[in-house]
Amino acid sequence: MEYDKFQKQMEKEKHGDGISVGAGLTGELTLYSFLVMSVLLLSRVFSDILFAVIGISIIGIAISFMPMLFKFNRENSNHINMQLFWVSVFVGILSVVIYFAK
Amino acid sequence: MINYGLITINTMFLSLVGMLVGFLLGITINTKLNIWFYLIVGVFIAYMLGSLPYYNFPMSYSFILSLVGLLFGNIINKVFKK
Amino acid sequence: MVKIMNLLPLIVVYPLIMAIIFNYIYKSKVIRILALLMALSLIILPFLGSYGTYFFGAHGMESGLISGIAYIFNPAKQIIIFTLMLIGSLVLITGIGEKRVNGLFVSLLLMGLASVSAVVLADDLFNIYVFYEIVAIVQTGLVIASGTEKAYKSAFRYMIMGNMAGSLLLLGIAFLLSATGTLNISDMHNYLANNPATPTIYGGLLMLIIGLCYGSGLPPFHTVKADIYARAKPFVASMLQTYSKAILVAIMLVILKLFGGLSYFNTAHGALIALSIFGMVFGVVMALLQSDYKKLLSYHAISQVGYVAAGLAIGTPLGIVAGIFHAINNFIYKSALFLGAHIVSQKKSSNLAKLGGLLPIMPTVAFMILCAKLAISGVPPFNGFQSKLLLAEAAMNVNMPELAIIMILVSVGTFVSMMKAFYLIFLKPCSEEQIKEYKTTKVSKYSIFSLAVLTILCILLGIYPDIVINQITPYANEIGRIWTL
Amino acid sequence: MSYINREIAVSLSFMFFGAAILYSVYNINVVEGVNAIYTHSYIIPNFVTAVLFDWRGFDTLGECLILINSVLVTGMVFGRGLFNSEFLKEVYGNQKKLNIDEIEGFTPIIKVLAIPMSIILMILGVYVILGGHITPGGGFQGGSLIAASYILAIVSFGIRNCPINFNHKFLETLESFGALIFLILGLTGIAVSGYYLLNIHSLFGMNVFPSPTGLENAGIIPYLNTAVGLKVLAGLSTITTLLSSERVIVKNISD
Repeated sequence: MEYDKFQKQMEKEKHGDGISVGAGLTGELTLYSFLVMSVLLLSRVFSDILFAVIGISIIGIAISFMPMLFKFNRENSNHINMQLFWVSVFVGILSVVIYFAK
Repeated sequence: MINYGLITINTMFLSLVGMLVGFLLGITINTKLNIWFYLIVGVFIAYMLGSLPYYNFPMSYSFILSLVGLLFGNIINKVFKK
Repeated sequence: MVKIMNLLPLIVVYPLIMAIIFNYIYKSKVIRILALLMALSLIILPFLGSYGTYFFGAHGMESGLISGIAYIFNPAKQIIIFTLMLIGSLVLITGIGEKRVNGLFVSLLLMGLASVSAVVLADDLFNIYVFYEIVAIVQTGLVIASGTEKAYKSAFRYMIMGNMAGSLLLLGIAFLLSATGTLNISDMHNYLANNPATPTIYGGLLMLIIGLCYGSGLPPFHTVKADIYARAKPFVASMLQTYSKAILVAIMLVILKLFGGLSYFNTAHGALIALSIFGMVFGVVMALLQSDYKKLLSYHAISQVGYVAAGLAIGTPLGIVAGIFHAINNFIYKSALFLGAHIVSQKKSSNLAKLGGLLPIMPTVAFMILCAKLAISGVPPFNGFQSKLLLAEAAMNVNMPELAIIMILVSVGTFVSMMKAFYLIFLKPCSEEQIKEYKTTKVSKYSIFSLAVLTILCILLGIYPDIVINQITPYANEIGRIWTL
Repeated sequence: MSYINREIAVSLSFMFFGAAILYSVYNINVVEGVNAIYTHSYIIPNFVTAVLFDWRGFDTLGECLILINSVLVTGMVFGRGLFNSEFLKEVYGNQKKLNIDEIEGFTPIIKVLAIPMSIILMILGVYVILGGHITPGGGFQGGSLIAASYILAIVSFGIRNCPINFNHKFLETLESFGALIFLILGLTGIAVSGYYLLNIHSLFGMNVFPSPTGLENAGIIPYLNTAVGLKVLAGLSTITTLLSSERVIVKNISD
């Protein structure tokens, strides 16, 4: 991920001034370190080597996709179909977690 | 069976409340209502409904009195309009 | 001994009666004066009740079960409701300064306050549901009150989601009722603790969590919630976010009280912690991307919901203290920020690109907004620092350093976006005409007064956090359970 | 392209969610619990009303307030009490009279039948409200019946020539009045004994609601029923008026 590319992307969304780009980069890094931390936490909770390996590979894949921020932004948009999609995925995952996970 | 005390404050209070509510609704009705028609139909329906349990009337007095209240309210409405 | 009458229900009933009266007189000329009086009288309400359990209609214990509706009142709930009422009255005072203030707005606001207090107080699931629905409708109404097209759209979206989540919550309560035979939360907990789990109980738990997410704006409902905060008038948004957070605290405590310590709660417990982390991170990342001040603040509201939820979801006594304390701090500084946004948007607009150079025009307001911004980022000596410290401590105590690290990272993100907003509003150089334009527009004194009160509270709680913490601790000890990972 | 994946994800998650709910519903095993208390202590003949207005009267109050709130918010959607009505002005202001208000209504046959039917329906509604504590029925049902009679009249005559003239002020008064009766009857409970919404049977040696033998425990329940009935009728009728007429919006945005 390069700063210039990132700035161009931000320019497209109409906040290309220096401080906004800085904020965007902070967001990107927050997202990434959140991913790392949650993988760490999960692998520690389930105390599983395999899980840790999978987690590390997920982190690797995430690096290659690196400006995740814009995709993330799109998924969190206010379109009702996006919202309904995530709500329905959420209820599915939650029911699996509560009913079937041990 | 003694019919003693069939019409007392205890038995008629519910119907009186109904009359009040009917009156409240009646003053909002603008058209002229044919009083005899409604009374006859009302008595018939009240007879078919029967009285409420615990109220040993031959017919539903609360229905009739609500209707009377409504018709009265309608008359009052007409009088005040003119 | 003189028996003092327990006036606890007045906390709920008095605002409701006044709400109906305000709706009836909605365009009268005295509405401003009445609203001011109402705002002053709201603050007395939390001190009317006496502690303990209160039974509605005198239906207390019968054959071992509580037969009617019960309220539980204790110092922790008292201080939550006091803060709620304080914010409510400050928002009312701010609203008086609006040009087109009317009885309907006051009425909806009071209904919301009463219902949120009822949700906080109630020890009865169905009662919680009823008032939860009222809050959902009230929030829709308060958003529509701003009258723009976007407000209509976002309120409509919120309502669609509300239909789904509300009916699922009702279904969940029905499940729990059928499985335990009671609606009272204490009785239900006794039953759940002494009987084996059935799938019906799992269903109830699932639905309660969905209802919680909708009511408080945790993911996946965060976009809808942030949207309604952003589309409402900013001072109304400060009320809306207060409602959401109070509901979060209330329902989270209900879930902990019902299921805390049960073996099958573990996975749901993990899910709750995960949801709160998602809330924190998603909120702050979205906030960093915004170019509209109101939208930025609303995503921060979501992020702070995540903090509160994390504290409560940890579920140890310390975590619950930290969560409730953070919620109270959050009521205060977030409302201050939204009121600041109200003042800023009165000056020009809330679009960050169009603003700039406001510092010389209103230095006092800028200072107060800066205080609130530092408080939300967790800088000492403001109140946000105290509660974030407690939160991190609670996360470390359950052996979850990762959670603490995420909290700190999110704090950093908060600080960055807050400073970005501060720079773009107050420090960025601007043209001469704009400064002239600033000087002609007037800001209402009422909103500056409310902002000042909240800023003073921020500093006060930052220096003496014990005022609040001592009140909460007994209740937290009662509900919390000690565990480590 | 990615829609396919999303559809699969949604269908999977709904499958899990649906399976979870069905699993729960299938395993419902009702515990009697507090229900036994409700059915074994006699207050009034209609146990449902006893639960609604006596044991859990406060919940019913909340439900009424949900209705009131919905009516307030519906009013707000149509321009009442907005901070800024420019959007509504844009939508409704320029439009040259697409007037729904002037639609004449249905054929004469329906018009002839509609008035007697709505009058009878109205009285039936009053009867259902009054019998709420004895027979199946009550405030909600009766109020909806009366509102239905109003809707019948509006549908057959159009809002301008409607014979039942529930004007806005009347409905508003009725609704506020109904809710206030409920709230204040609850307060009398506090005044008498310290408990909100206590079912007071007798005050100063007089029965609160005079009723025949066997119903002495009715107390304030019939009053609460009437209050709820008035409120429901007013609320539903207000919503109908708002939805069937442009006049309200035009009036609201004009000032």
